[in-house]
Amino acid sequence: MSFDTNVTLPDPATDRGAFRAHARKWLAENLPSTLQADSLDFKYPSLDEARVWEAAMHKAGLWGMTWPKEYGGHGLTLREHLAVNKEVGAVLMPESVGSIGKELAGPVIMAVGTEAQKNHFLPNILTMSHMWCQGFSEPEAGSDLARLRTRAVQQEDGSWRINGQKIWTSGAAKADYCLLLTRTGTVADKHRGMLMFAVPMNTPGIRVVNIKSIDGKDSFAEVFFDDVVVADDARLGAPDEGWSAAIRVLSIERATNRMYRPWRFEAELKFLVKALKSDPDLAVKLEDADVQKRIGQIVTEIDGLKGLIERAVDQMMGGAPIGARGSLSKLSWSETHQSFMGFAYEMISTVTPLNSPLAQRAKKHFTTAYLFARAETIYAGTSEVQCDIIAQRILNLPTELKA
Amino acid sequence: MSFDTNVTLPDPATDRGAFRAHARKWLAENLPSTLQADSLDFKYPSLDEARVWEAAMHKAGLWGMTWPKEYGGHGLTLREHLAVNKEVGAVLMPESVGSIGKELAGPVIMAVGTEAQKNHFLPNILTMSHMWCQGFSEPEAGSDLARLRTRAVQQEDGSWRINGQKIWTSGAAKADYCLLLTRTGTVADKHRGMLMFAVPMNTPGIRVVNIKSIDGKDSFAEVFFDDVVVADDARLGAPDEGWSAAIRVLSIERATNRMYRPWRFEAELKFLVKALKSDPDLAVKLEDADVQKRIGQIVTEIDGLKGLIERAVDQMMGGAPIGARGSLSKLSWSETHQSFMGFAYEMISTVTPLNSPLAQRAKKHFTTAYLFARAETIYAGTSEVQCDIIAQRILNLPTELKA
Amino acid sequence: MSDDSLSPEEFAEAAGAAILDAQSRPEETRDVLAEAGLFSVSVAEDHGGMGLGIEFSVPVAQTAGEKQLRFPVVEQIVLARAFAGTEAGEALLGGALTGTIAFAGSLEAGFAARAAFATTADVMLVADGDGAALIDLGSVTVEADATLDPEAPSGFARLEGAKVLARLDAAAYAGLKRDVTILFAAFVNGAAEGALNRSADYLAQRVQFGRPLSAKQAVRHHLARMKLGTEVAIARLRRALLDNEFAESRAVETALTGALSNAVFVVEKAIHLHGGMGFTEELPLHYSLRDVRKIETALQAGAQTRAIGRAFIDAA
Amino acid sequence: MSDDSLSPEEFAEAAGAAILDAQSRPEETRDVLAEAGLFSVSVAEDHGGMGLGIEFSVPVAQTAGEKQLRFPVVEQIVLARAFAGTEAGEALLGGALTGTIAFAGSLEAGFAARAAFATTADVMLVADGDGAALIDLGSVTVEADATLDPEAPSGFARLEGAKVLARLDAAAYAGLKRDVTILFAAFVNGAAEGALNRSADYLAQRVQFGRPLSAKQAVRHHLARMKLGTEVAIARLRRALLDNEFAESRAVETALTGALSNAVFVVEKAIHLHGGMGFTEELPLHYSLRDVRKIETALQAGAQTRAIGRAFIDAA
Repeated sequence: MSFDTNVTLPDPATDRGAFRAHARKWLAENLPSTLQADSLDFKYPSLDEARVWEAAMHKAGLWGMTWPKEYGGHGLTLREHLAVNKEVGAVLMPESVGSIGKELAGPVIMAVGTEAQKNHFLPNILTMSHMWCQGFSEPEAGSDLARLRTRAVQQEDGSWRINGQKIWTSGAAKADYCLLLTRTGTVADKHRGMLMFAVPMNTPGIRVVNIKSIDGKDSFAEVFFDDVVVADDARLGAPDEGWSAAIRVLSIERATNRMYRPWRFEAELKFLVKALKSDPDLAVKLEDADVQKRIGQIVTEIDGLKGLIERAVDQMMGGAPIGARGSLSKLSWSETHQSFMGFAYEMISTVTPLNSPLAQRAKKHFTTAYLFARAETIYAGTSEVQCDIIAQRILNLPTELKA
Repeated sequence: MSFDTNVTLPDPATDRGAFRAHARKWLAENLPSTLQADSLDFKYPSLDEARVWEAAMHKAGLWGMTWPKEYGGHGLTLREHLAVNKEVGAVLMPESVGSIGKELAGPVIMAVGTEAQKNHFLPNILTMSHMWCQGFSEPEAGSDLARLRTRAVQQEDGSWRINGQKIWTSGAAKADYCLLLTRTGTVADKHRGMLMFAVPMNTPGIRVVNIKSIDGKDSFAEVFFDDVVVADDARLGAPDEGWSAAIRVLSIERATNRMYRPWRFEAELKFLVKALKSDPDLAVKLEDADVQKRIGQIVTEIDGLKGLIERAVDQMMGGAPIGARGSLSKLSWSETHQSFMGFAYEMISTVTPLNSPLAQRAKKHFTTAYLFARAETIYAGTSEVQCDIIAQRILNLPTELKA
Repeated sequence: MSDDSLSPEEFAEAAGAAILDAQSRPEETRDVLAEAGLFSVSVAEDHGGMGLGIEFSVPVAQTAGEKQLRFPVVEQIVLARAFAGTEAGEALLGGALTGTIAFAGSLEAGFAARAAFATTADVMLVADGDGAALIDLGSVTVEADATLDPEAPSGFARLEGAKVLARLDAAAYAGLKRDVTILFAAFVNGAAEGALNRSADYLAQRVQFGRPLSAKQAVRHHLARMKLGTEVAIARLRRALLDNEFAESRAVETALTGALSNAVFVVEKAIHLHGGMGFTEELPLHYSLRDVRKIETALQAGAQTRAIGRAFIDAA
Repeated sequence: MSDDSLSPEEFAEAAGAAILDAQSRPEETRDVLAEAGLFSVSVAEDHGGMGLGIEFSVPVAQTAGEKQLRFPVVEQIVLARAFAGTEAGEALLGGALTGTIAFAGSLEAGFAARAAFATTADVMLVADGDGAALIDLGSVTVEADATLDPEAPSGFARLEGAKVLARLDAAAYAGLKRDVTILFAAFVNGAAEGALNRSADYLAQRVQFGRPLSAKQAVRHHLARMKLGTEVAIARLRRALLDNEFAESRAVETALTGALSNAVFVVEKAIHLHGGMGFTEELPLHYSLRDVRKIETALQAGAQTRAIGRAFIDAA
């Protein structure tokens, strides 16, 4: 695969639509049909293919829009980020394999890293030279970080010795670095003494065990750290400080990552309808009132998600803190999409055998997506956690009597 | 109004269907069209009309099936009670105005009353000579009985002086007696020292203030007790004892009262469909897939409710304790009916003006029923209370770590 | 919007003050609202208005919904705007007449129905060919359809002999319908927000087992979902009123259907969360329930949702 | 049922023991189940069965669902019953053959589809006119439709040259379909019950902030609703199998559609409640999800629900 990366980015200041138009045009000209889930040519890309494709996207101005130019970014604003995401969402390309780097490790390093760390890590994330994985969750901790057990102890020479176990670590087997959350004290310290590291995955003592998910993929892994020793320059920020800064970054990330979702959902809905139209036995179902209404509801829900995201971008552009509002989008998109995938699966499964190749492609896509969507209300904070956050931090509902 | 009450009840032992057939026949021959909500003649009955009708039902064997003959009942079993209820449900007659007496006060008196109290109160309940209201809830207590403040203090002559305030007391203005829950100690005693009384509503010191509900009716009232003095023979059971016995009775009642509900819901669904069929502009909507599916779901839900109730009767007939299973039916019927009434209201409201008289009748019925149904997930324990009970007493979910 | 010197928040505040004032003097509602300029925001400057887009009337409608104003404020605003420059328009703008809109029927069909406050309004817009006609309600007999809302019944009228005061052509009528869609979406979003806030306040004060009910996770999660739905509905409407990157305007239909389904959910749940209190006539939540349900049937939310789906299917 | 000397609980226990045994020896599943008599309960005594009604196979199917038995046990039971007295029936009863049923296609249409375990079964029932034919799967080529369930794919077959082993007339086929409806309802009720119980156990053990997750009201309420739905589904099926007061039998369709919609809800929610664990292939909840979804599409639950509604409308 090779792509046109000899691109001059338009200046968004002169024409509000230029950046979005650029993204649309570049994708139309460069996205291969093998990377489009609604194409009969679709083939899940290898890791290398995905890296090449994402690196090209970055060069073409479709990744790293808001990162400073000095670290390989394009030095633009969230508005361009959003404009690009609308076009990225409009095509059914695979999810990014570099998102932990680009949406998690990168922003954290930008916030708490040393200049040397920024120079080393940030450009390599955008060029897809470094793959990252996330080491936050632990088997016994869940969303209760006070129960985190992975421990980092500083040695006399300044290096750190790390012991512990992480779980739900997506892409651990193919990662170059792990964004690792540890504690420097004991579990009794609860939230104090949290410390993050950029741990090279080839460090001795690290063992990765893949976990198969219900959609049949190696979606995540357990990662064991047995006397893993890293130099002090692998540390990201000071104890406590780093973690609290990271928490702020992460709340922004929760509100801004994968902004393309509602536009992607819309593209999936188009794919579903086209697939249903392509098979006469399925096409008749599009005449049914319940199907038309359900599609109308999904369109309505998608518009709401778009509204949430566009408003959040406008607010952040205006300097307003994002606070806990990421919980609104997380809860909303996950439940919208999970329920949409249930509907899509049911629609595409009502007839068998399917004679239209497009319907067959859609059946594969939506069956896998239906299974995968089971995870959407779980990862990145369950729906219950999001509701707790909304009640606590947005509605400020009291749990105790006022004095 | 006069009704055929010169009835010989069939012996259910000889023919399982005889009792149900009797109820069906008697209702077909005696229920006036003015008491049928799906009749163009329907007119909400006056209190006197309702009393005459319910007294006739009792004489015809359609109330008091399980009460002993010595207290005016028919000395039969829950199975006949259920059979009658199926037929009572199949016609859209108004809800009983004597249900607090028949389904609450009566069973409590049967369980904890003295022989004199039983002889005095029970027959008068069935003949509709005494109307009862329920004085349990208080403004500050809700479902938290530990906060109950209405206090009964025994005086030197053995009589009791009662002070306090009750709320949500349905039919207080027309009641002859109040089944009143009080405490003999202080609020600090919490659940100890609870005592029930049968208080004549004409006792000096009782003041009733009606509360209008959102369906425009005087559905309930606040009742104030200011130095109300009653004789000791108004006491139902001993302190504590009486209340815990009553709790047991009430849990059975919760599982067995208004058993006719799913059959009534089915009759309402028939009424709705007939009304929709009667107006050409509405009738076309019955061709829509979403409407057909929704009706199919409601039929399915109704069958489930029937199943719950029939199983509970079989279990109780077999001597099994009913435990907390009344919470399953309460949660199920209230949410089924509330959602059904939302659908019915929406269906009947889609077209205006309605030219068919039956559709106009249905619009009145279902609009009021929709509003009234808002209360169904609230009274007799909210849906949340029922979920708490199911989690606690049926699923036995632990709230603490096991030692 | 945000670039203008007057912010939506300021409009909401001014509208809120005027509505509270009107509610304290129910007999003078129309005058108070007119005097406060609530009907004039989106009327052209040449015709005595403030000359702002319909989006500047959104905070007015939303505040009216939140404060449960019992006056056809949405109808009055869009009619004053559509008939600006006519005698009727001037009377609507200045509060000399009250206007309503019949959402069913037409001059040709000979009847008009689903007109809010028609028994007390002076003029009513009714479909007429592919446009619409403003008729003098003094020229027809209005019957109340009080089934859902005895205090504020919908109106039904036979139109024989109706006196037409003014007309809208097809384009103007389509513009008015878009305005109606936007402002009713705002009104029901306000109703949802009001119901949510009332519930949150009530449950923070109501004590059970020594703690406020708002400490219970089930209650908190209900309120969180009400908040989510309302935030989504408000953001959806806000977005519908903004052009996209290519300066193209957006469709507004989902803003209304989404607002309505959320408002029904939120107001019903608010009544539930108030317990017995919620079911009393004294607690005014049921006004919002009736209002939202009336708008839902008047604007045929179910049919609109289906049409949105059908349009998507056709375009895919 | 309860008057008989053998109680359903005893059947459930026996079935449970046999299924656990079979799961410990997956290669011998069919033999173990046959030896335990699981296929014989509802087969006539004259033909080597226990001569009991289909309701006595309900606990067997329910237990199979609860224990996630990966074998076409419902198909085997109803085929053994329907073909009792034939050579094929004897082989099915005794475990010499595995049977499946194609829920789409027909001999006339020339294909059969939606047949569970068809790639490993020996015989398959397929519609034939208004009856059905049992065909030898050795005489056709079965393709796996592994989209939803790679481990236990549905089967698709072109039927040219299919060898017919036995036939059912219209009445017998209708009887078999009723049996299938009943036993699949029982199977998915079992799947729901199993998922619920696994969730309750897991959440009672899983600790967060010093207490089990089952202490959280949101979790408790989810489980309470899963319990409610499952109890209703079980009671609905139980009722469908009992005559009414007038000794009339009841329709069984809602027992299946109700069981399926509950089971989808419960199993999906169970996965959610298990958090990341629920999404792993290791935790076997997804088997139930696939099974329930396969039965839902094979028996066209949506179309059946619509048909139930249409029948009610026609009869009203």
